[in-house]
Amino acid sequence: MTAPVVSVENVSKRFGAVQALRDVSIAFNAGEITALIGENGAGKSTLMRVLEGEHRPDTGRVLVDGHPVQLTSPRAAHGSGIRVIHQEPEIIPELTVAENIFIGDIRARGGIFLDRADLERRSLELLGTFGVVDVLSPGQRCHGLSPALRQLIEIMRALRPGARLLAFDEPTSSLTEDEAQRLFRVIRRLKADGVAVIYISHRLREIIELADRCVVMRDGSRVADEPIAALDEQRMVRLMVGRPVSDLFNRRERALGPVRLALEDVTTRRVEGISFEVRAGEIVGLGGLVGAGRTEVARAIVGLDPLLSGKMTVGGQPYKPREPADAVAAGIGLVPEDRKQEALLLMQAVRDNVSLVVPDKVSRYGFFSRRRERALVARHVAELRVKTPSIEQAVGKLSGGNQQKVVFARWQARGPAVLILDEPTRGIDVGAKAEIYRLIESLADQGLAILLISSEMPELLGLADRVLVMQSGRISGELPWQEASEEAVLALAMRSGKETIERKVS
Amino acid sequence: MTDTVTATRERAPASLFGRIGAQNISLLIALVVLLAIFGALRPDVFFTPRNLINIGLAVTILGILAMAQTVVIVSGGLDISVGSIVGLSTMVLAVVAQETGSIPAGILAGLLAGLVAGAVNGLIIVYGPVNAVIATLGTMSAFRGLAYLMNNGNSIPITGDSLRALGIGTLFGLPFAIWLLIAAMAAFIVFTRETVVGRNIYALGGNPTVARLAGIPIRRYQISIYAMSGFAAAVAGLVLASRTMSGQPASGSQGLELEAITAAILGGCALQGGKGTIVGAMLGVLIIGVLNNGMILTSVPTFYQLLAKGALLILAVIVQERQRARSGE
Amino acid sequence: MTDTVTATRERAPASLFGRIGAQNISLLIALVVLLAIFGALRPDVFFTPRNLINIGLAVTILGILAMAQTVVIVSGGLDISVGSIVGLSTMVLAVVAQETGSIPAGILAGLLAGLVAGAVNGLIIVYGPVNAVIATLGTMSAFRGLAYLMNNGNSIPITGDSLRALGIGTLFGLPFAIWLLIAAMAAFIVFTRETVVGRNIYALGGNPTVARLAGIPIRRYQISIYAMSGFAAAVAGLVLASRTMSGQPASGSQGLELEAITAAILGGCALQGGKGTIVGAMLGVLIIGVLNNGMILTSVPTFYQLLAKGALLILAVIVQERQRARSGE
Amino acid sequence: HGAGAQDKMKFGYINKMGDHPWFVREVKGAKDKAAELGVDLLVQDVQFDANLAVTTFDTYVGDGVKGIAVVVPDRSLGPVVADKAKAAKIGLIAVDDDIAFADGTPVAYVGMNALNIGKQVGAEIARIAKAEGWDKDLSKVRVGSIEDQKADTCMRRNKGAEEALVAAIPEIKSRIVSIPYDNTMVNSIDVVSTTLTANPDAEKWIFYSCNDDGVLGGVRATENAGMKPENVIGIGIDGSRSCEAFGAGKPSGFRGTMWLDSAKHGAAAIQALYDQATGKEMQKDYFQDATLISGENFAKFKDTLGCKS
Ligand SMILES: Nc1ncnc2c1ncn2[C@@H]1O[C@H](COP(=O)(O)OP(=O)(O)OP(=O)(O)O)[C@@H](O)[C@H]1O
Ligand SMILES: Nc1ncnc2c1ncn2[C@@H]1O[C@H](COP(=O)(O)OP(=O)(O)OP(=O)(O)O)[C@@H](O)[C@H]1O
Ligand SMILES: [Mg+2]
Ligand SMILES: [Mg+2]
Repeated sequence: MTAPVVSVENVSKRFGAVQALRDVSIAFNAGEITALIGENGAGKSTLMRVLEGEHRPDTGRVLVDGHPVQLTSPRAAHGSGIRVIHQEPEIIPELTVAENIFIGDIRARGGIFLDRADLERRSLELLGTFGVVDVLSPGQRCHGLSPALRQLIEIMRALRPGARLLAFDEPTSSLTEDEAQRLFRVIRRLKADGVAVIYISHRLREIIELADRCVVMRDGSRVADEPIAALDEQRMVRLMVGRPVSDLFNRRERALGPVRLALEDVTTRRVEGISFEVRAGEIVGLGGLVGAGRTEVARAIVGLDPLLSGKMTVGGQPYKPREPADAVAAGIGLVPEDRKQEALLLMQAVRDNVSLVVPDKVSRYGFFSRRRERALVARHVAELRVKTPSIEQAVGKLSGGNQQKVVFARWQARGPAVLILDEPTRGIDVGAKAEIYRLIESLADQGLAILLISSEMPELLGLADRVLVMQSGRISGELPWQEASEEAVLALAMRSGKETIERKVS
Repeated sequence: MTDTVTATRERAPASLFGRIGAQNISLLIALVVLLAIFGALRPDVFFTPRNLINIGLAVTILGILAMAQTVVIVSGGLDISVGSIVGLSTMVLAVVAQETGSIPAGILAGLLAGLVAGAVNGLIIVYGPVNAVIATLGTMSAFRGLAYLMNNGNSIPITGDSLRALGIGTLFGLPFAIWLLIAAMAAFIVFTRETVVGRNIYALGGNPTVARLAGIPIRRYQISIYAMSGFAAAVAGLVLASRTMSGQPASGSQGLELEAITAAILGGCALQGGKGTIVGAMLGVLIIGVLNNGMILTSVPTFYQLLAKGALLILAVIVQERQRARSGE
Repeated sequence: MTDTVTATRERAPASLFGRIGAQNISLLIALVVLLAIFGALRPDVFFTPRNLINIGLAVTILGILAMAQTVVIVSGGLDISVGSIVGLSTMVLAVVAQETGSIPAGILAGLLAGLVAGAVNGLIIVYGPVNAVIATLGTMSAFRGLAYLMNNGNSIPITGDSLRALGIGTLFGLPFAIWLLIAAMAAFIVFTRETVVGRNIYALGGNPTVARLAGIPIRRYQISIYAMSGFAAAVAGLVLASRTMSGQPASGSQGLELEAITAAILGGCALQGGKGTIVGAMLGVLIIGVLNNGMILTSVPTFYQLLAKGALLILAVIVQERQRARSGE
Repeated sequence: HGAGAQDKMKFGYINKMGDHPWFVREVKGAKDKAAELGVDLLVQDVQFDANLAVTTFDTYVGDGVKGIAVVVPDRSLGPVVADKAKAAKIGLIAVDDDIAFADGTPVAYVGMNALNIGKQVGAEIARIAKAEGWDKDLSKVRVGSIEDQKADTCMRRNKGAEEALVAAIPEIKSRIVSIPYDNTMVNSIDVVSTTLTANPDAEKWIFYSCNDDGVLGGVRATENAGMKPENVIGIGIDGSRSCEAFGAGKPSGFRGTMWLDSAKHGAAAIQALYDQATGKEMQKDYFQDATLISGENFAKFKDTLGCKS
């Protein structure tokens, strides 16, 4: 048997108090899709960064074709044919889609001038593969693209000829089912071409569908490495979490209270004629395809986008937010979809991030009480089992899932009357997901009105008391939970096919 | 197997080192080195109380401006108009004192003028909306024009013993101006570290979107921050007027903005916002002050002073950067 | 009123409007308004070819610096030392021309001096590593000190007909300096829009992480960008020397850095990096140039000039911002 | 400027530092004279910017002026503007700073001789020092030469002061300390304060500088340090701070200033240009005298100087 394309041997990596990787050995073979799973903070992304030359392992080594290599920089890793698609997609706002995809590999005429024709041709090819030619054009600037499109660009950026190991770090966390399927086709083709693929995801169904082999990590160690045939979802979860996980959803009847949030014929630049109510104790789901305008509804509610017409009430009172500050004051909380850009101060401590919306609870006459602040933050951090060495850790250094928990901790500390959750479990592991679902349910039980925006069908169907489906900036239908099924939601979401990518412009 | 560490234990009593911060430690080192050099070159005078007081007096104006600038920079902005506001406020002080014959009335008017000028900056930046650099570059020019217009480009002498007393009076052996600086420093430190508003300013600079979504009224914050900066400039103007006994439309204020920004950045501010401390800025100010003083004492000619200043500025930052890299911050 | 526009159609063939950009359109409007005002106030002279040439000559130096500054800002940096480099390079030119008796040798030496000074900036920034603002603030001071030292603070007159010819000669009715500006503009536009390196600079400033991961040699880029900026400053210095027939250690170059940065920002550069265009910067330069020229012609008193400049700068940005908001960018 | 402006004779006035009181007054003198003669006057402040000076010159020539008065920001600009004026066949007069054509012939000049005015300062200081008996024991005396080393004119003034002072009291040469400052009063206070500390043995101080700002700043520093006025002798140049210095009517170390009425410079320059344009030959120079203003005679000049209160 030939040597694996890339393998790691006894790799360990420590960050301060955190042992992110301990003695990990894995081999990645040509033409094989190796899934990598594990709880948030298990060390998956860290391992990828070691492979990409971003981090140097404290001990252990990386081998390419059986020979030890020194991966000192991303360039060196690219030279060895290793490419990583990052968990948090990055784009260059002022450059075009084509330039963003091929940055670092833009061909030049005469060694100097960029060859726009070649760039356009190559990018159209890729855009076609992903079926997004009608959403993204090669010459379009990337400024203001949604997370999903950014992620697609990040993926396309890595798909260059010559790659021998391609690692996908949660590539589908903000993609729809449809886009994910297209990605899988690409991955299978890569596999057929003999590329070694690493696939990291918290969606276990995808893994069973796609992978040949599954490596499970826990607390920085490799705890299992088995062919996929030997595993089922339940066993995977057990291996990851190290304890049985309760059922993801407990459907039960809730007593609904008075209407907490009502929208009447709300129209903004991007959505039109939106009307619905959310009652105390109710979870209303908002489904639809990427770009349907769900996030825009949330933006209107918190006062980010001005209303062109229509009105809103909160707790029965007329509500006209000019600023998100008004929303917070009225008791509305938002967990935004893009936690890196919109939710977290990455450079600052967990403590600062949690206490941001509760100044009144941690201060007296405008002066902080550090003691009270620490106690409050520590309580919520512990309750949500945020994995962090201390509450003074910079949030940017936490794993993605734990970052999201910090955002939840923030709003839990505040205790709003209405909570809007935009893709609340993006990039969150099963164990934590179950915890967050419990949390959402218990918040609803305590009488919060919850608006849940989600592209994860099971989550939408499992949690929501009723599901509103959006399409092209309008609500195209409503389904009580008893009638909501994937097919029913999709039927409403895609009623007129391609129109979903068209914008209503007033 | 350490993982979910309980948050409180780890960090409880912030050590002295932790409090000061690695960055400030290296500034402190740079300062000590400078002190040692000049102390060795002029052992007879450098460490005399009188010379130390000279240093203190020389940095009062810059110190006040640098601290205010730090807050502005932390919030993600920049205020280039402070030097002009200093000049404008001294002119308002002089004119009002002259017209009313009352120094306190003049002082009040001068401070008010600074506050209003700062608020104008804030309003332009928020409601223009105009990039802070451009807005304050514009008002730098406009405020200077106004200051000149008040007396046709001439300075205005101020007679009044109360102002003079402010300029040369002492308390427990220290001049009033130095007390003012100390008081301002204490206020700024408490403000940035211990108050909700101060903390929110770090959030605002760190990521305005996040701050806004967390319910911080960022417009009101921005306007207030620039108003504060204008007010601080007027306080600096008061010190200037009491030292020169005149309203100075430009003298003493040109170039001050750049020095204040330099001190703030030297002290660890990042121009992107969200980062910087008052203590750091004051260390930056002191380094600049000691350097200036030492070079006068050792009679370094102007041109070498320029060379030395440039080199030292860069060196200080390199030391700082190395220190930070070592401490793994 | 609501029509459905598909995403692709909206953008596909870059229309003229799209090419120029909403931001530049509004700068153009501001420029036209200024031209109309001054044209109406001085109908006798304002639009004479001679006056237009004067405007062109007046903005040559600023224009060259603003374009180089745009590239630096796009890359995520800032170069505050350009004014000093202009002065330094004119002094080197003068000294070498004097010593060797050869103007070409002086010019070569001056250009080389600029290149080296810029590279020094780049090396300090990259290998310090020092924040670009501090580094160039430091070298601003140091280079100025050097320039003064070359002749004890005095300027050096240059005699030499070839330099004089450069300063006052014309080609097809336009002075050489204006041709130089046009050539520089063409080069910079092609560089930023059509070359791989130029696009990579946008990547570098727009998202350094991506740039690094994409294998762009960031350090080499940064050093080259600052060297380019120093070289551009030396070219500006050559224009200055040919116009004043002297090496000027400071006069004519002090404050240039701020004006260049102002023009770049007015033209749409964001200080965070990754954003800005050459055409925008040149429009900014022209606005400043027309404003200055018009105020000289209408003999606006100094103090009102300051007021007007400040107000206009702010107004121009407000118009621009409104335009951009309307175009929904 | 109406449409009728075209037929009126027009002159240009370029000065290097329009926001300084000196030049404000100089420009006022020029404007008043222009109004009196019924000619138009364009004025531009170039803020020490050599490039802007050349630009403004070109603009004025383009505008059709008959003559230009110029205070050059830098004297090496002289040949450039002089030859431009010659080429355009318009009148040119240098104000305050003298300049020459490329071939070395001087341009007509209004102003004072920097070295001479410095000498007047030095002589006046020597007179006071001798009258008060300072020259008997120089061991406690120090002379502060407050200088802007970047400014050529400033250095020449200080040189003149030093020459005259040393000529009168030769032994004083060893007592001179050079104190660099940045041409502002506040900076002068700071640098002189430090210099006082650096020379703890000195009990009496003499100051001269480029202008009133430097000297008054130095005197303020001595006051702040608690020195008595009788132990300080400062003589300024230009008189721009006389209102501040003498307005209070109290004894001060600022003993006097060599006042030059810059309004006269401005007026003389315009008159010369007008004469030439109307066919009279220009003189080589129009020297203006300095007047010593001191506490005694201040009242006489108060109104001319435009002192408030
Ligand atoms: N640069 C860093 N500095 C300090 N700690 C770090 C750093 N990068 C990662 N960590 C820590 O290392 C651990 C592993 O993080 P990693 O990002 O590899 O997790 P992950 O398995 O990818 O989790 P997720 O599924 O949430 O993305 C976490 O506890 C994280 O906080
Ligand atoms: N500021 C903007 N400028 C241009 N296009 C925008 C802007 N904001 C959003 N879009 C477009 O709108 C679409 C995203 O809309 P929105 O985020 O409301 O969708 P969604 O239904 O919330 O989808 P998701 O599943 O991503 O949350 C994207 O296709 C994006 O290109
Ligand atoms: Mg991860
Ligand atoms: Mg969305």
